[in-house]
Amino acid sequence: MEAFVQLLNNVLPSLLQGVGVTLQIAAVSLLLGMAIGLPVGVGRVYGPRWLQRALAAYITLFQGTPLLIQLFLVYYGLPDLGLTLGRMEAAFLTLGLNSGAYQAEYLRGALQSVGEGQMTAARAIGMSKWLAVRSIILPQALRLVLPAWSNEAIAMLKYTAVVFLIAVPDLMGQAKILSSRYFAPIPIYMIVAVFYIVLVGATYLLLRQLERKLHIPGLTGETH
Amino acid sequence: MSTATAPILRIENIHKSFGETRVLTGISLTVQPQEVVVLVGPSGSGKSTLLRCINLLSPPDSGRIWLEEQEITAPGVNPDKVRQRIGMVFQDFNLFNHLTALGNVMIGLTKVRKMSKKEAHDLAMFELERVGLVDRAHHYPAQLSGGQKQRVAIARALGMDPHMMLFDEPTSALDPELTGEVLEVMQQLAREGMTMIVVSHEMGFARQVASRVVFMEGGVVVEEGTPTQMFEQPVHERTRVFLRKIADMDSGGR
Amino acid sequence: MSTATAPILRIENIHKSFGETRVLTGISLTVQPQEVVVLVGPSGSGKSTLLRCINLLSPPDSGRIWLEEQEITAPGVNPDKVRQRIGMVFQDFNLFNHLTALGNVMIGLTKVRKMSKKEAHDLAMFELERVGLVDRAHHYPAQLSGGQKQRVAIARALGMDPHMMLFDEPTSALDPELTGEVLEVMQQLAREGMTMIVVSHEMGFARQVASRVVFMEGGVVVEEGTPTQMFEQPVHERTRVFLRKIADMDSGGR
Amino acid sequence: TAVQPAAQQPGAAPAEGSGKLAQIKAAGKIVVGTSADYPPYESIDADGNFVGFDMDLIRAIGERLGVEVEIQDMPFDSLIAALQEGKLDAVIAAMQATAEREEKVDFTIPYRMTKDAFAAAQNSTLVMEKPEDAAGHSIGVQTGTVQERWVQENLVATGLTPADKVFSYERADQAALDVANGRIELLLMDAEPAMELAKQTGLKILLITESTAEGGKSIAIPKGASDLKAELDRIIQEMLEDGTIQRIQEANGLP
Amino acid sequence: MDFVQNLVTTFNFILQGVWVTIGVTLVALSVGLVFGVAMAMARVYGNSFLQAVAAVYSVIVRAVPVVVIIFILFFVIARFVNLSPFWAGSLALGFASGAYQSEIFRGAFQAVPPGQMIAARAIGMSKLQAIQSIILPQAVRLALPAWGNEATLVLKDSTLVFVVGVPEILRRAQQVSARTLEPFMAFSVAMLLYLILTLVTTQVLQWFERRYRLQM
Ligand SMILES: Nc1ncnc2c1ncn2[C@@H]1O[C@H](COP(=O)(O)OP(=O)(O)OP(=O)(O)O)[C@@H](O)[C@H]1O
Ligand SMILES: Nc1ncnc2c1ncn2[C@@H]1O[C@H](COP(=O)(O)OP(=O)(O)OP(=O)(O)O)[C@@H](O)[C@H]1O
Ligand SMILES: [Mg+2]
Ligand SMILES: [Mg+2]
Repeated sequence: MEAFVQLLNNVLPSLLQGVGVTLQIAAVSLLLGMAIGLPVGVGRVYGPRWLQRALAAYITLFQGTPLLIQLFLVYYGLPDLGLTLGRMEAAFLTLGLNSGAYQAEYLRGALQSVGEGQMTAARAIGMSKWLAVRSIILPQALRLVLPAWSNEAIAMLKYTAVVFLIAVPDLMGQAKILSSRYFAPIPIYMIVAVFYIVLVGATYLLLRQLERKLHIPGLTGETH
Repeated sequence: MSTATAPILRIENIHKSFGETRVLTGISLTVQPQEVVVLVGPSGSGKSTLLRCINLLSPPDSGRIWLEEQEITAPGVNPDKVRQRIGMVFQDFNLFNHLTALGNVMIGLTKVRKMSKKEAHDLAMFELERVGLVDRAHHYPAQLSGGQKQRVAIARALGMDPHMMLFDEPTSALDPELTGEVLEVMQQLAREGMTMIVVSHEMGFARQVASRVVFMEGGVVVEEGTPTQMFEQPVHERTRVFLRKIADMDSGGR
Repeated sequence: MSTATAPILRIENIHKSFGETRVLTGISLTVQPQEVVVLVGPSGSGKSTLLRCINLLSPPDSGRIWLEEQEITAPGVNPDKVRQRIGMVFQDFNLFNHLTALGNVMIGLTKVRKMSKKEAHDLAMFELERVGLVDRAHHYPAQLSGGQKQRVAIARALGMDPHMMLFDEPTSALDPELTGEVLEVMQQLAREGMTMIVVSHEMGFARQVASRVVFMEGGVVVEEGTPTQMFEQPVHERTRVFLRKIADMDSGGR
Repeated sequence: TAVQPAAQQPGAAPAEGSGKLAQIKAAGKIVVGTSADYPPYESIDADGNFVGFDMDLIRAIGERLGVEVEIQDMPFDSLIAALQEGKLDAVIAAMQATAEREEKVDFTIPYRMTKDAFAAAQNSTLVMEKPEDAAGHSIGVQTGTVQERWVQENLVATGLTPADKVFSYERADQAALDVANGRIELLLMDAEPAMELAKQTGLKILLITESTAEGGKSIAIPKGASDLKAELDRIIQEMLEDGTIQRIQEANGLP
Repeated sequence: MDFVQNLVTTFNFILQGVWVTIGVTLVALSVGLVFGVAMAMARVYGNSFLQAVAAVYSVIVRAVPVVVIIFILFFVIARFVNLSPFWAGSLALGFASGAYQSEIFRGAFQAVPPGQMIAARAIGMSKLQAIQSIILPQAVRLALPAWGNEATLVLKDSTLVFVVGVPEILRRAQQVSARTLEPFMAFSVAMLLYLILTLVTTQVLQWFERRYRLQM
C-alpha cells in the first residue's frame, strides 16, 4: 500500500502532463474532423455525382484501414514524399482526417433523415438550394447528429492513445515511459485506465448536458 | 371570367414526364387576378405536379408559363425569384422543425427578403395574427395541432408577400374538426382578394369561394366552369361521376 | 359433471399477487378428464393469470394444485416436467420466429422429449396434418397468416403429447375470417376427448363445445355451470349482464 | 514466428528460480526475449529470421546448454517486465545491467563492453566534445534504455534541457528516421547500432563516449535463478576465453 | 526496376503478416463473442449480482482505450500463464471486444419478444434450454448487422497487438521499413492489405446478413 502511494506520488505529475496532451490532441482533432466532416457530409448528399464518388472514396479509405497505419503513414511515410510534419501536427492531421470520415458519415445519415419536405418547403419560399441547406437542413441535421457526434468524441478520446507510438508524450506515452522507469507496468496502466475512465465519463456527462440544452421538442429525442 | 384585365398566370400547353410516366400531357390554363381556382381530379391525375410546375419546383418539359406577363419558363429566369412571388402550402405542412412558429415565418423574411430582425419579427407577428396564432408564436411545430401547423404554413407563405397562392390539399391531412379553422383562413384570404389555385376536395369550400372549378384527369384539363355549372350541369359524364363521388364522400363517410 | 372418476386437475384456494396488485384471491376449480371448460370474465379479472398458475409459468403465492392426483405445487416438483403435460396456446401465437412451422413443432420433440430427428420429423408432420398445415411445413412464421400461425402453435403444443390443454384467447388476435379455422381445430380436439380450459369470448364455441362455463371476476369464480344454465338462467346479476354484453358484441359489431 | 503458444511452460513463478536451469533442460528449450530493431545486435532479415550478434551468441550459448533457442520479439521496454512475469527465461537485447534493473532481475557477467554514440543529421552544425554538450538540443532515445535514463538524470533533472525536448521512442530506428527528417536534432544510443543506423539513414556521428554507458552488455535472467546464472556465466566466460565471442562479433561486423 | 523489386520484396514480407492479422482477429472475435454473449445473458437474464458485474465490465472496458487494455492484460495474463504474444494479445483484444459485443447482444436479447421465452417454457423447456435453442438463435440473427460492424472494428484494432510484439501486418511493415528505410512504401502496402481485408470482410458479412435475415 505504502509502495503504491509512493509510486502514485512519483507518476502523478507526469501523468497529469500527459492528460493535458491527450485532451489537446482529442480537442484539436475533433474540431479538425468537424471542419472536414461537415463539408464532406454535405457534399456526399448534395454535391454533384463526381464529388460524391470522390468523397466516398476518402471515407472508405479512412474507415477501411486502421488508424495506427494511417498514423505511421503520415508520420513516417510522408517524409519520403518530402512532407515532414511535426509529431503533434501529424497526430492532429491523422486523427482529424480519420474522424472527419466518420463525422461525415454521421452527418450524411442525419441529413438524409431530415426529410424531403423540408427542402421543398424552403425552395417554395424562394430559398436557393444552398441557402436551404444552410439555414433549414443543416441546423436540423446538426442537432440530429449530436448523439452520434458525442460517441465520436468519446471514441476520439480513446483513440488518441495510439499517438505515443510516434513519441508524443500523451497520457499513454507517459505511462509507457514511467512503466519502464519504475518497472511496474500493471499498477501504472491501471492508474492510467482510471484516468481514461474519468476523462471519458466527464466528457459523456458534458456532452449530455449539451444535448439537453440544444434539445428541440419533436426534433430530437427526449433524453437517453 | 373577365378577359379585360391582363391574366396573372397563363399556362400554355405544358407537358411533364417522370422517366417513363407521362404525368402532364398538354395543360393550358389562364388565371385572372383575384380569381380562386379550385382544382379537382382523381389521384394521380397530375394536380400536385401542375402546382409544382407553376412555381418551377419541377419545371415543365415543354410548354410555357407566364406570371404577370413575364415568361417564367424562359431561359435565364431565376426560379428562386419566381417562387418568392408564388406562395405554396402543402398537404403535410412541412414546417421547419427546428424553428418556432414565429421562426418559421421569419426565416424567409430575413434570409430571402433580407429584412432586419426587427422588421421581420414585426411582419411575422402580423402574419401570425392574420391566421389567429399570435399566442402560439413561440411553440415548435411538434407542439402544434395539425390545423395550427397548416395556419403557420399559410402565414409563412404570406410573409413572402406573394402575388398568388397555391394550395395542395391543405386540409386532407387534418382531422375533420381541424379542417374548419384552415378553410376559414383561406376564405378570409380570398375575400381580401388573393389570387389562389387550390387543389381540394372540400366541396363546401369550392361552392362558396371558387370563381372557377377545374377538373383534371390523366394529365389534361377535362372541363372547367363556375361551381354551379360544374356541380349542376357538367358537360362531361366523367366530371359528373367524379364530382358526385366526392360530394357523397363529403356528406356521408369520413 | 361426473365425480366418479378422479379429476384431472384440482385447484384449491389459490392466491396470486403482483407486487401490490392482488390478482387471484382464492380460486378453486376442479376439472374432470375430457371436460372442456370455457373461462369468461372481464379484462383484468385474472383469467390469464389463472392459466399461468396452472402450468406454473407463474406459480401461485398460496393454495394448492393437483394434476392427475400429483400435487404440482408441492416443493421439489420440477415445473418443466409439469409443463410437458399441459399444453398452452397463447393469444399472440408466440411461434419461434427463426424456425419454420415444422421446426416449431419439432424443437420441443428433440430438445425436451429427446426424440431423434427422424422420429421428431414424422410426429411433427403428423401434428401439422392434424391442424391441416402439411403444405405450410416449410414456411417461416412471417410467411403465415394469423390463423395458420395459431394452428401451428396448437400443433406445437400437441406434439408434446399433453394430458390437457390451456387456451388463452386463441382467436382474439385474429381477423374474423381466420377465427373459424382455429375454432374448428379446437372443436376437433374436443371431440377427440382432449381436456381443455379455454379463455374465450366466442360464445358460439362455448355453446357448442363447452361442458362447463366459468365466470370469473375480480380474482374469484363468481359462478359456473353448463352453457345452458349460464346463458339462460344465471344465478348472479353480474353474470347475466356480462354474458349479455359479449353475446351482443358477438352478433352485432365485428 | 510467435504464433504458436509455448508448448511447455518455460518457467513457473520466478521465485522458485533455483530449478530454472533444470526446467529449461527438461523442456529442451530456452525462451529468450529480444527487441529486434537494433542491428547489428539484433534485427530481422528479409526472410523474417532473427539475425545479429546477440542472436548468434544466444544460439551458440543454447548449443552449449544443449537446448533449443526460441526467440520472442517485443518492445524493448516490455522485456524486463516480461522476464519478471515469467514469460521469458532470459533476455538478450544489448541490455546493460543498471542498479534499477538489478532490483527486478539478475544479470550475467557482461559479454561485451560498449560505448554510446550521439548522432545528428548530416547537415547539423553541432559540435560535441562531451555528452553534456547535448544540453538544450532536442534529443531522441529509446524507451526504457540506459541512454534514456542518462538524459533524464543528467540533462533534464539538471535543467540543462527542457523536458519537452526529450522524446522516448518505441524503437531506435524510428528515432534515427526522425533525426534524418529533421524532427529532432540528436540521437543517443549504443555506438555500434548508431553507426549502423547512421550509415543507412545518412546521419553523422558527433561523439562516441563511454561516460553515458554504464558498463557492458549482459543477459538478463529471472531474479534468483542462481543455477541458470552460474551456468550462463560459465559459458560466457568460456566463450570469451576461447575466442568464440570475438569470432561472432567479427562475423557481425562488430569491432 | 529497383523500385518494382523493392515493392515485391516488401509486399511479400508484409503479406506473411496477413495470416497473423486474420488469426488475431478471429481469436479476438471468438473470445469477444463468448464474453459478449455471456455478459449480455448475465445482463438480461442474470440475478442482480450478475447484472451488476456485467454492467461494470461493459462500462469500464468501453471507457478505456483498447491499447491500454492490451497492455494491462498482457502483463496480467503473463502473471498467471505463459502465453505467446499472439495469444496474450488476441485474448486481450477479445476481452475488450467482449464489452462492445455485450452491448450488441444485450440489445438483441431485448429485441427478442418476451413471448418467445414464455412459449418455450410452456412446452417444458428449462430456462437454459429456452435461451439456448430459442432466444440465442434469434438474438444472433438480430445482432448480425451490429456484429458485422464490430468485426471490422476488431480487424482494424488488431493492429494494436503490434505493441506487444505480435508479427502482424503493421509490425511486419515496420520491420521492412526499419530495414529498407522506405516507410512510405511499407506502410502504403500495409494500408492496401488492410483495405482489401476490410472490404472483403464487409462483403462477406453483408452476404451473411442477407442470408440469415430474420423476419418478425
Ligand atoms: N418525382 C416524381 N417521380 C416520379 N413520378 C412522380 C413524381 N411525382 C409524381 N409522380 C407521378 O406522377 C403522377 C401524378 O402525380 P401527382 O402527385 O401530380 O398526382 P395528384 O393528382 O396530385 O394525385 P393525388 O391526388 O394522389 O395527390 C403519379 O403517377 C405519380 O406517381
Ligand atoms: N407480470 C405481471 N406483473 C404485474 N401485474 C400483472 C402481471 N400479469 C398480470 N398482471 C395484472 O394482473 C391483473 C389480471 O391480469 P390477467 O392478464 O390475468 O387478466 P385477464 O383476465 O387475462 O385480462 P384480459 O382479458 O385483459 O386478458 C391485471 O390487472 C394485470 O395488470
Ligand atoms: Mg397530389
Ligand atoms: Mg388475458
